[in-house]
Amino acid sequence: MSGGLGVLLSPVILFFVLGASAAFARSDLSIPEAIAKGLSLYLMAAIGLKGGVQVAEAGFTADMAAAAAAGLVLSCLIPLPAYLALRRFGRLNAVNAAAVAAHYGSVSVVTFVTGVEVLDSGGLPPAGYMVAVLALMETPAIIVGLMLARRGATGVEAQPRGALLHETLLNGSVVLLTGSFVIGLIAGKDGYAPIAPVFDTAFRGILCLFLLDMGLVAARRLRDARALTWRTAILAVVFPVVNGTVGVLVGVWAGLDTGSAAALGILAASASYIAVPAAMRLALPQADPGLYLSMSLAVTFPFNITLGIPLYTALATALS
Amino acid sequence: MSGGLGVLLSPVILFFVLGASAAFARSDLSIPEAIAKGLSLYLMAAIGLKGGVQVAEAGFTADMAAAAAAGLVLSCLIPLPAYLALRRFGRLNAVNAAAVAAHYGSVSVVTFVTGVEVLDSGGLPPAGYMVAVLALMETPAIIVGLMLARRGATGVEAQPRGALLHETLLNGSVVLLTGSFVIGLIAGKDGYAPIAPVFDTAFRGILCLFLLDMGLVAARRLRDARALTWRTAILAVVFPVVNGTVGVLVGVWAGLDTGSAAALGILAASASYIAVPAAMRLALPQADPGLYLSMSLAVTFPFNITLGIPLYTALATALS
Amino acid sequence: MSGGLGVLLSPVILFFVLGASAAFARSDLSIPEAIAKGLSLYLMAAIGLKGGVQVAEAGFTADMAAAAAAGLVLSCLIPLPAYLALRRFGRLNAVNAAAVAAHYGSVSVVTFVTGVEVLDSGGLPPAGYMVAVLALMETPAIIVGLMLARRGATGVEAQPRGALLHETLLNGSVVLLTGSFVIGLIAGKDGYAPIAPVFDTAFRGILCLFLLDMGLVAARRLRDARALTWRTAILAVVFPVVNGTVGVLVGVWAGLDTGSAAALGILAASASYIAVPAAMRLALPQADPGLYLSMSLAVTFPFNITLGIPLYTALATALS
Amino acid sequence: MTDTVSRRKIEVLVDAPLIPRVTAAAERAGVSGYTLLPALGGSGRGGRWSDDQVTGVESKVMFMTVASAEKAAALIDALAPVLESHGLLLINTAVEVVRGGKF
Amino acid sequence: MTDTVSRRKIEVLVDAPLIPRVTAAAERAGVSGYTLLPALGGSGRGGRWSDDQVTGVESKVMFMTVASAEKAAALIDALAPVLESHGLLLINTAVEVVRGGKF
Amino acid sequence: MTDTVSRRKIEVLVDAPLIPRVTAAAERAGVSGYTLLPALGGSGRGGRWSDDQVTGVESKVMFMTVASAEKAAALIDALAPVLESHGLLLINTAVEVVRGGKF
Ligand SMILES: Nc1ncnc2c1ncn2[C@@H]1O[C@H](COP(=O)(O)O)[C@@H](O)[C@H]1O
Ligand SMILES: Nc1ncnc2c1ncn2[C@@H]1O[C@H](COP(=O)(O)O)[C@@H](O)[C@H]1O
Ligand SMILES: Nc1ncnc2c1ncn2[C@@H]1O[C@H](COP(=O)(O)O)[C@@H](O)[C@H]1O
Ligand code: NA
Ligand code: NA
Ligand code: NA
Repeated sequence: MSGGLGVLLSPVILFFVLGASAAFARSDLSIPEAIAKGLSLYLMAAIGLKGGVQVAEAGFTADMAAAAAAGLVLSCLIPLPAYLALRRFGRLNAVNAAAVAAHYGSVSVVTFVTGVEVLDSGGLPPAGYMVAVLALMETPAIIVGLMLARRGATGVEAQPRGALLHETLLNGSVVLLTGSFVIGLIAGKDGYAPIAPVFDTAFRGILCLFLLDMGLVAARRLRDARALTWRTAILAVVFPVVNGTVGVLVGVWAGLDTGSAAALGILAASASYIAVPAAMRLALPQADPGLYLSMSLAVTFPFNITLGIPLYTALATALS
Repeated sequence: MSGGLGVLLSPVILFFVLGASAAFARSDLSIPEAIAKGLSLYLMAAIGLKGGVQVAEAGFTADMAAAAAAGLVLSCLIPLPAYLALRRFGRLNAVNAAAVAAHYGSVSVVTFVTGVEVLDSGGLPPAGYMVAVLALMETPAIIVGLMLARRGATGVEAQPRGALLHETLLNGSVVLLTGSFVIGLIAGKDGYAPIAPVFDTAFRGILCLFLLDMGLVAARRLRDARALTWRTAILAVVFPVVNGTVGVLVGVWAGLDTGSAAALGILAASASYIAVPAAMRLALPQADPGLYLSMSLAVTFPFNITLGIPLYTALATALS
Repeated sequence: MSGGLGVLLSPVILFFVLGASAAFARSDLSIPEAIAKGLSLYLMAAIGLKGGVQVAEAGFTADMAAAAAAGLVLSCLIPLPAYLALRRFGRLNAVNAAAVAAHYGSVSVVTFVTGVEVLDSGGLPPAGYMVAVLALMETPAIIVGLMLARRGATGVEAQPRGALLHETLLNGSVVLLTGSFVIGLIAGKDGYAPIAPVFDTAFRGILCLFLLDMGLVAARRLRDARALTWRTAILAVVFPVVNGTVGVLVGVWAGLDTGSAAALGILAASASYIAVPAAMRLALPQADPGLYLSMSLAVTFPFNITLGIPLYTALATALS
Repeated sequence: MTDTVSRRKIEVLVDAPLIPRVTAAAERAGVSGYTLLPALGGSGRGGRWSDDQVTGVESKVMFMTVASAEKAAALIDALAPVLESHGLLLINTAVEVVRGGKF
Repeated sequence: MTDTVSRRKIEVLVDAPLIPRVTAAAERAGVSGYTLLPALGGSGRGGRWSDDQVTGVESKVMFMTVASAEKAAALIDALAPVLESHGLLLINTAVEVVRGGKF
Repeated sequence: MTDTVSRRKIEVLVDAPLIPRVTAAAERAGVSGYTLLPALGGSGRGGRWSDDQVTGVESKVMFMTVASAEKAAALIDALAPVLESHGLLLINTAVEVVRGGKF
């Protein structure tokens, strides 16, 4: 049960399924928002620290630069074909298509964290620097998305660029991830040891509780998703499969180890639901939040957590 | 100090006493509601998982069916004599008597959790399936209570039955308990190991913090309890003693081991303050929440935590 | 890297720096208030328990009485020269000077907790009874401060004394600290063992998360501090240095071990931002909260966390 | 000057378990826009309460909607049974709203 | 049509440590029904604040009560000293309330 | 009797990411006193939402300020673009405030 679909029976995933089932059955189970936010901050700090400590151990390598470059390129380029597919097949207007495309170029921290858990327990731990790649991939897609919107639609106001860039780069999740990564780098294995019980030993258990909440959130959104058509729902499954495959291929081609290539696939496949929606609400108010949150959170996220991660992992294993 | 009243000096109980003392002294100590809710969700997930893993180890047994049947019968029957006592001795009207009776037929998760802690540390761990019995006992008393209200009082509206049944059976605490139990069952000992640091090792410490809050809540309620007469206060002590004794007797008679019989006594003695109050507020708005919460939360709960649990444990030990 | 400024590179301090940097860069990183409050309650319970268990092991000693007396005297006397300095050099009116002086006579729990961490990891653990000294030092300065205000200013109303004394002595943090200390004393090492994973093993990791929040809070306050002049800013650095030095000297003179003398210095140097501001807001509404919070929280607290603690530790080591 | 129109603001302090019933009644009365605001505690003839997420039963939430006078009257009528049975507080205020994209 | 009566809604933004004093003053003025609503932050002559549960001192809460004009006037008079000393914001609005079981 | 003056209460339900822009607009319009109140959820033409701190994007906050009629009008004008682009709800109510130290 160590690999493949056996993963679906690990408590981490089962708690996600429990949350989703409770929401579909219209149970009043709910996790206070402050707790959910607290758990998500914990996960970011923990994954950042872990990555930093690992890089402190392994040192800077050529792999790292390759992975960073690959991540940046993927984040910038994925929105382009996504935009076209959303306009043609998805029948969205230019603003909505651009906003959704930005989400798919960016990444989801929780999908990554869950993927790392699965890879770790399958004996394929990705390299620590993948956390830095994650942080690098969060924001470029936003800028690409806004450029697409301005091209495709008239009447998209010239936003105060500086303000938006500031808000995006200093988004809380980016800062916490990067900051914790640097702290891990400075502290190293010895400095990390006394705080490891909280950030390492407790990690999986806390991930269970957080995914319980994410299951509730994703399923409630799917239930109330008026904005979702069958066309956009299909794209919300096709995008992760295609982007995940491309991500794995690029990773293998760039010479990453199996776990890191799988992690790059997971990053490429994942869609943001923290940094990008906030930026879009500010910069593209004409875009429909119901649409982009439904696609990324209610369809793509559950798909990746349950089927996507094993898929990209299997692909990476087969190719390397 | 492992058994009997020595239990009263364990940190778990002392934190409860600290909370209650702070509230009586009118200290402004308080735990944010979101944290208290988070802790209670944690306890339910932890106790559910633990029970599920234990059943996965031990397999399904005849004991289990006996315990389930005993629990169901107790939950359905306890409200009947309670109702009569509340009307005659307690001098309550039919609606209030029915609402209170439902609380005593149902169960308190925190009382159970504390009882399991005490039994575990006294070397009498109850069987894992008692968690399933707990979940089974939460709701039947609600239906019995509503039937009593409709019999005894005119003008109790025919509620939308389906809606209420749905709300009751899919109450968040029932869903989380049952769901975690099933996850524990699926994951088994091996799947549980990586999340055990959070759900097992940390359990007692977190229970301390939660009981600190419960002490504050119970004592504040007792302080402000206008609705409590000396008659209802006496019943709030007599009910747990009688129901707890009956529960232990039924458990021993049904052939359960000592720990499980004590746990059945604890369940029978405990009064709900989560699932039942919410259902009563909806279905019997004429009933006074001040009354039923004061009895169950401000009198019966502290009695069980401090004196009741050692009492039922001693009884079960003596009888088996 | 075990002593001196190496401490500045431990994750605990680095998380504080991360929080402060994020706030200065105007990132939207923020920790929900309920979580921050929950973490602070946890830290108080943990430090109280730890102190109580240590005293239960070591027994009551003459040292303990000496430390308690020293702490009380410091808390009562520190406000007097502080008041004069604030009036003359700081150019504050009598009410503001008295309010600020009270803060410096009282203590900061988080500064103490961080100091204990640093001392522990430097091999100089302070005695368990220092937690009791901390609790003793929280409130006397408030009364001294109010007396100063009444002397120096006309029109300061005679407050309902009893009410204020009650609110101060039963301040949540005082109650929780003292209560947990007593629980630790009763439970002893054996009773503590089962809850140690939460209150001991997890302590440092959780302190990291809390200091992340404190960094955000302190830096935001510094950023928005209109009330701070360069004169008061200078005093907010001079006070901890002077009071900390006096505290260490008194501790060494009273015969405390190195760690405890350093801890007394840390207590003397620290300024309250929980018990005292609340009391001042009630009893001295004419005083400016922007002023006293800026001094204690935005200047003195970061100074102590980063430079002060190593300084007082070095001084105590040199003198004993 | 930005254009404003007269409306009624209806506020109802609702027990948390009752919220689905109140929003359903609002939707039946044709009121599809509303906002829920949290409450911390209070006091009334039934004694004191404070927000309590563990038992959940004593939490209350402020249901707020801005509607035309007719819709507001329809809403009040639709809510009458639950106002009566649970003794809820309903506040009705004359307000003006700006015709953004909203009304 | 459901019956409504005219009342005053009084809202006071109160520093958290002062709440017991405000509710006590309300009770002295004969106002026994009130609701407390949370606030997140704000800005005034004293600078910015935001809800802060750790130090607790800067949190503020909205005290709200609906009362007859006379009781409202009595409440405002009873609150006058603390309004003055702490410079609290008090808002007084004309509202209508539905005669549920409540008034 | 305590002295009161007439003012306007302006309430705007603002998407959380937009708050800095709204407070900046208020300050430009000369409104330096305001309070932010939390909201839990709601429903409108854009569907349902509920407070969600993880993604953060759907949270909304009630911006509230009490100001003179002229300042209120200036504020509404200053907010017009963002009211328009984001379709925000703005409520304008006639209130009285007590002249504590405040106005
Ligand atoms: N006059 C009032 N003004 C504001 N809130 C009130 C008033 N009366 C009752 N409430 C609120 O409604 C709740 C229930 O009221 P009651 O049914 O009288 O206990 C109280 O706990 C208060 O929160
Ligand atoms: N005009 C106003 N409108 C709304 N809230 C205000 C106003 N003035 C002050 N406040 C609130 O009252 C608090 C204290 O005001 P001040 O005493 O002026 O600092 C502010 O931080 C705001 O939250
Ligand atoms: N008539 C209304 N009364 C109260 N709140 C409203 C109303 N209309 C909209 N809202 C609030 O404004 C939010 C956005 O509205 P909308 O842009 O129509 O989706 C809704 O989710 C509600 O929280
Ligand atoms: Na992606
Ligand atoms: Na029972
Ligand atoms: Na001090």
